[in-house]
Amino acid sequence: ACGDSGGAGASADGKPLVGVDYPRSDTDFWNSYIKYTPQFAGELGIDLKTTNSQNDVAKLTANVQTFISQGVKGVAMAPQDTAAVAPTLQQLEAKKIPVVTVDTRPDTGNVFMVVRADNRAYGEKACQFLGAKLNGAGKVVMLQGGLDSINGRDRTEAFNDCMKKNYPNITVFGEATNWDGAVASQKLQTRLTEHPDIKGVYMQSSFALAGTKQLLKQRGLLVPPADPKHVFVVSNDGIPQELKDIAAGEIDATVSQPADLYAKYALSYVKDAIDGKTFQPGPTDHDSTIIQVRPGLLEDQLQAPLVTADGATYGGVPSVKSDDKSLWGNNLS
Amino acid sequence: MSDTATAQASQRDAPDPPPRSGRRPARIRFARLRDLVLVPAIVGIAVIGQLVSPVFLNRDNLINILQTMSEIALLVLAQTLVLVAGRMDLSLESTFGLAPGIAAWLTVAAGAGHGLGVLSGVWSVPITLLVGVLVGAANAVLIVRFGLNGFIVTLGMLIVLRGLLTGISGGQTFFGLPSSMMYLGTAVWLGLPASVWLCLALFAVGIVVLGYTRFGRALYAIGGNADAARAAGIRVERVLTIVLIVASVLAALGGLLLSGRLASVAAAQGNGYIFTVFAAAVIGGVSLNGGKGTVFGAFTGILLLYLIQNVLTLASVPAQWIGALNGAIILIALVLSRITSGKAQD
Amino acid sequence: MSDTATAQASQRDAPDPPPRSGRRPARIRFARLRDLVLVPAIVGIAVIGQLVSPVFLNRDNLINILQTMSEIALLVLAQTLVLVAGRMDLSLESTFGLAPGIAAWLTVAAGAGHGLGVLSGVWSVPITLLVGVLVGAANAVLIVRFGLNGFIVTLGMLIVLRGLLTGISGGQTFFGLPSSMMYLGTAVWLGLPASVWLCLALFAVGIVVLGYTRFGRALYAIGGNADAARAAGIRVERVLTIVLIVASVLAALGGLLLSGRLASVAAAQGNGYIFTVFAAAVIGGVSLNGGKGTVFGAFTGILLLYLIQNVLTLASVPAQWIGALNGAIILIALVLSRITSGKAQD
Amino acid sequence: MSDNRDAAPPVVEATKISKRFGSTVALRDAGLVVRPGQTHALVGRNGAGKSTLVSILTGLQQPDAGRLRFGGRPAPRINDRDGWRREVACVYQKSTIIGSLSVAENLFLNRQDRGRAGLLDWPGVRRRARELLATYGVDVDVRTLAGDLSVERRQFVEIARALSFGARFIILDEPTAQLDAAAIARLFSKIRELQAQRVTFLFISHHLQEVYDICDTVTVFRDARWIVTAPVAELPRADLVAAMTGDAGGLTAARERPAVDAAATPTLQVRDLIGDNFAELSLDIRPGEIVGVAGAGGSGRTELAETIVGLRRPASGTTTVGGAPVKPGDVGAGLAAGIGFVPQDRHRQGFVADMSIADNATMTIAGRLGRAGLISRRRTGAEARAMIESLAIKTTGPELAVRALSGGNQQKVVMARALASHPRLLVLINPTAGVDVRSKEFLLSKVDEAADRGTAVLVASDELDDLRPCDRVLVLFQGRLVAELPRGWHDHELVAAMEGLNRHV
Ligand SMILES: Nc1ncnc2c1ncn2[C@@H]1O[C@H](COP(=O)(O)OP(=O)(O)OP(=O)(O)O)[C@@H](O)[C@H]1O
Ligand SMILES: Nc1ncnc2c1ncn2[C@@H]1O[C@H](COP(=O)(O)OP(=O)(O)OP(=O)(O)O)[C@@H](O)[C@H]1O
Ligand SMILES: O[C@@H]1[C@@H](O)[C@H](O)OC[C@H]1O
Ligand SMILES: [Mg+2]
Ligand SMILES: [Mg+2]
Repeated sequence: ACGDSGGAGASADGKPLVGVDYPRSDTDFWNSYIKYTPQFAGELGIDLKTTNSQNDVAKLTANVQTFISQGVKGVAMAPQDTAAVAPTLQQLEAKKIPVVTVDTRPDTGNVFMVVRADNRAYGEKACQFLGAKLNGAGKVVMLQGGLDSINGRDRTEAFNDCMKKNYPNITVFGEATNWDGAVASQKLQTRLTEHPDIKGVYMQSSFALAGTKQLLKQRGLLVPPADPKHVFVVSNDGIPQELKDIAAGEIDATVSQPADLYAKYALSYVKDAIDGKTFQPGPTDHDSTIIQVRPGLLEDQLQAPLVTADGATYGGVPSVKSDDKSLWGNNLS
Repeated sequence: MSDTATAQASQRDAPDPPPRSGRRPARIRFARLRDLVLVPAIVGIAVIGQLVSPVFLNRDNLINILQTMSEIALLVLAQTLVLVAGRMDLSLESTFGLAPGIAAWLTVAAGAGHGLGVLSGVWSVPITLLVGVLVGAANAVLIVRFGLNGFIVTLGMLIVLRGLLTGISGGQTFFGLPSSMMYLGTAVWLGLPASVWLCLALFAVGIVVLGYTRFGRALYAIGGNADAARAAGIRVERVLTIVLIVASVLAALGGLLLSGRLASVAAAQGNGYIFTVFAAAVIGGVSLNGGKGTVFGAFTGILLLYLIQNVLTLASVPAQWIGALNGAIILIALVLSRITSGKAQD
Repeated sequence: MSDTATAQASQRDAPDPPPRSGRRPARIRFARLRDLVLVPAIVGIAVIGQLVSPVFLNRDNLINILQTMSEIALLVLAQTLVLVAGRMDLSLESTFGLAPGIAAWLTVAAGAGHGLGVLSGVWSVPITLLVGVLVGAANAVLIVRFGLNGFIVTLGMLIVLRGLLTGISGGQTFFGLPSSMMYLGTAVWLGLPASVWLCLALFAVGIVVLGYTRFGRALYAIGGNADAARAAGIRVERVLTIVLIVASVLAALGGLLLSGRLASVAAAQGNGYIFTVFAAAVIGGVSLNGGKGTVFGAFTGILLLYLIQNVLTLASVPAQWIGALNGAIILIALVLSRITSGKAQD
Repeated sequence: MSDNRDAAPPVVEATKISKRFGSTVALRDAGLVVRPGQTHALVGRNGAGKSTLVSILTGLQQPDAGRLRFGGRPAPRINDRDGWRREVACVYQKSTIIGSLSVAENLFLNRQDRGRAGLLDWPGVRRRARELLATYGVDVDVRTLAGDLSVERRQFVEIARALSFGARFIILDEPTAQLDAAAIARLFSKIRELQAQRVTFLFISHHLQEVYDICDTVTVFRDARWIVTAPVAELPRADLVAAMTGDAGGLTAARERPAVDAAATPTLQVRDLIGDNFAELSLDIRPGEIVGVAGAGGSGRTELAETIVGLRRPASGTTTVGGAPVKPGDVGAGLAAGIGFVPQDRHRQGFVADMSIADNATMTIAGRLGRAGLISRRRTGAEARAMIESLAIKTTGPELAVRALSGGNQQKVVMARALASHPRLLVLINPTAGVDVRSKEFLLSKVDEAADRGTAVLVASDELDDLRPCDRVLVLFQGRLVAELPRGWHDHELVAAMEGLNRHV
């Protein structure tokens, strides 16, 4: 595609060429996203170039350069560092290549659309669920993500704020885990030793799932909810294993972060942008709302439902049952 | 890496105390004076820990510390063997993930756990160890046979193996491991986690092997001066091959323990561990130049690091300052223990 | 780490070609034959790259590669100097983040960019470099003065500095940097990014200093045998102090370039880079034992790594398999280039 | 003349110098006065503290106590390396050659020529290096890595460098230990040249003959103390040895050796061996026989010995020990076949410096120190103590690292390692390099004892003292056997044969 004008970016069959950068490939959540992307590209009639920035914004920048060299017509990315992408976004803007960011919203700079769910809402939902289950009193551990992740910070802040406001009698131990399951398990173990009466765990990511369960099991705390020794566990992401565990009564809830919809709408917005469509704030045709977060920046906030075993409402937060067919975790091939 | 510049002559270990007269019965000394350098630092941290939280010296908390460090401690043990022999093996951290990863991939049922499920669960432990053997053998062929640089080979291997695990798992975590894979990581023997027993036992074996066997002496000799070792009839190539394989198997075993404890194999299992592993070994007195250091010293190294972690967690230090504090404490502990032991280091 | 076991005697560099007769004016050779070991591998990758995608040899793509590697290349240069002198500096990667981080913290307005905003933006570049000097000096005091082990000191320093950056930033990214901080990372001179010019120029200086000055040769002497260097009248302590400071300043400068290019300083800036840095240097022929290797070789090392990355990106390799492929290519490239160069390594 | 001399301040005056290493006292109130123009010998047994004094005289180490003056002025500050270099140049006992740098660079390290813009002028450096080496008749390409040089050549590079500073005071710590006769002759003629220019020397050697050859004054150290300083003419050899050893008994005369049983099956049979630097050699050594292999540097004697023990692989030919062929190029196999050996370069192949005396000395017999691969500390210690005793190794105990021993004592450890396995065949390359007179005698008597027990011995050396006890000496010249001298040869006969003159065979 070097040096040629016009024809670049659209293959012979007229399909637009779109670059998708994956933020990382070593986690369950993002791998589901990686699996969905080519599938929806096929459905939408898009030719894909994909790269992997391995959680490094410098790599992301390099990858975008490569996309530009390859003549893509649009880019979808999930910058985990929302400040440092600014120059990259400027460069793409200068080249008139529309960008959709997934999962995160850039701190500055314009993109065509942000496709994400409200991460503050994740924290809040988890808080409400635990608050209700513990009847507003007790000790909980929050296994945070990485300090350097905007999503992690949003979840942490919202959870803390909500607890302070609604459940002041619940003590929260926040532990930074750097999105690492082994670290999470180690910290939880220390806290459980220190405070054997811990009654709730909020994991900001499914990384910590297996380790947490195993720890509870070892201490004889992995018992049905009816048992007074039960520790309430809320996870995050909605991978299949979490849904299974909820059904089995081993954990209590999760927030289903829509990996499928992230992939689907990221690509469809890129396509819309290439086709010259525009969007306004307001409800969408897929059960979500586009909001204007700042002038020139629209964000389609997809539904990220709380998932529980019974589908009841907790502290005003509605939930869906873990076997609900609408959950992406139940539809993975 | 040689830090030999400063006053070579003054850097030597002080000679051991003159032999005591009279006969003593043969017995195994688990630590010699120069291995105890970190003990003051460890005691210091323990005191601070107890001040910070009365939980610290609880039996349960101490067991926790031992348990959480047991898996990585096996990596430290493995690296210590390799370092003493004058090499280094970076790929240990990826073997730590890949070995149980492959076992899970082959034995976990297709579908939910996204394994292949082609083998019965009873194979999982042998497979894990076998992967260890194979990785070690591959390293040995490249390094010992072809004479390639060990750092580069194992670095390349590290990337390849880590990549392989991501590849076969599709980046996802293997859940639903067969029970035989979980056993060692979860069982409790006589009130102590099996992994703690195993770890302590393997360290004890390591102390005996390095200190009291021909094989161990050969490692020191090779690491100290490979030519001299060869001239003394030590089969340098064979010993190196064995040590590389043993190290990989230890790494695989460590990975197995962690997988059992976490009841899963994450695609990132072990990522970044090698750093801590080197830190523990070197802090514990093992030389990167080969030929020096002991298994006991390495153990105090990893213990110190995990004690600091534990105290910081108990102290509820604000998350953003944990890193800086951790580093500062390590640095201070080292400076102090080296200064009190009164010698420069190499 | 010594990989000396295999056939010491055969490991020497091949002697230079016989002297040509006649007098020549003093001139600078940028590369000698033994520095060119990686060239076949680089050419091979380039050919594959061009086959994979016609974009590869595009001027733009090549500039991209150079630009993306320019910042880390400065770390490689820094580490090469330190390694040649027989030490290692792990803390470079954290200086790479902390130096611009502190500059941003002090100069970026409070509020939006969550800095303190206590100093005017014009101070940002001097502060960045000053932090480099201070970190280097701190390392030097601990290593050269107190005779502490360099690996341990710089490892501790790495953790402390990384932690400090997380501490002052609360884990968040500083943005809205003063324009003077952005200049070098964004300016374009004569059609090439300033950072590329800077990087190439500094490597050229490195080649001249290491090959053609007494200071440079003193580094080799110290790395080769510090006692002998001292006996030859080299002020070992002073040279080491200087090289540690220079390395830290280069790291700070590299960090400044990256911050400029990304218009921000992430709390994790530089994390994990040290691995790639060592890989590049060692692949490029710099010995971890000190005293061997050249700046040009180190440059080919980092270039090779970034070319491979670029080709893999262009090839749209499935995300899960990039890691494995990357490692495999590195391993093969090394094995081939070492086999064709016909010598075992150390 | 001598009054005149005494009037000028001494080149160096060391007074009441003390130095300890841990529990070892290396120097105790020792003194040394070297006057201008002297060639001053410093002698003493291994571990007497000579090299320690050298490192203090050259500013590499600071004494714990004592005073040091150069030409009447106080010594330079310890960090003032240039100051020290103005006072004194030195060839240290331990090589200060940097193996990873070229010969040229080693010669001019830190004083390379600078050309335009202050950058180094490599062609200039190389030219000067070639010129310098040419004056010593050392024929090497100055761009080879110094690490690739043979031991002798490395030593010459070291010497050439020290002498090239133009210093007025030069210390040579055992410069001849690794040199062959021809090289020593070249070195001495160079020294005489400089003596004529009134350059002052401090010369350390265990070859006492050399002291008489080129020195005018001698100082003896014993057990870390100064014993005596006298003109060499006033201290005949027996008195010198007595001063060194502290006992009156002179050197014992060579012992009569029992006749070798000519009918016995040879322990070592070498047939048509072709290897590095030597061609088609055959030789037999019978049990109890001591055979010398002599030859100048480059004659192939070292290579032959190294090939027999398995350090080198021969191109063709066979070696059998005790009737069984030995796998070529495999030291382990050689050891298993009953070969014990002392390698040429003790630092490189002789010992692991950071390991203890006990571990080093028992390295070849680890299998005997316990069952099932285990090693009994107690037995190791006992074995080592026995060796320390029988070889009179000067140490605080078996646990001391070999690095902390003096050079001669290190050599004894290497010998101990060779003898430990009670070998059938003992191959010794320069076995007494750097060993003091009394210890030399002693080590050779240990070899004799081994031979008496039926061990076949091959001594590859150019040191006449090593060869004297041999039953016969084979002389190699340019890789070929040119002479075989039975016991009782005269020095000049052997020297002539080694130089390739009057061929005997
Ligand atoms: N750039 C350099 N870096 C390091 N060492 C150098 C350099 N240039 C010269 N040398 C030193 O000089 C030796 C030989 O150098 P080189 O191969 O450049 O010789 P040349 O230029 O071919 O020879 P001549 O000057 O005799 O024609 C090397 O072994 C090295 O010690
Ligand atoms: N760095 C050191 N650490 C400990 N002991 C040492 C050290 N250097 C020397 N010694 C000890 O000091 C004493 C004097 O050693 P020195 O090397 O000066 O002897 P020397 O007279 O040169 O002997 P040789 O003739 O064998 O070279 C010896 O007992 C030696 O073991
Ligand atoms: O949900 C998390 C996602 O938002 C983060 O970016 O990466 C880790 C995931 O578990
Ligand atoms: Mg000496
Ligand atoms: Mg000596």
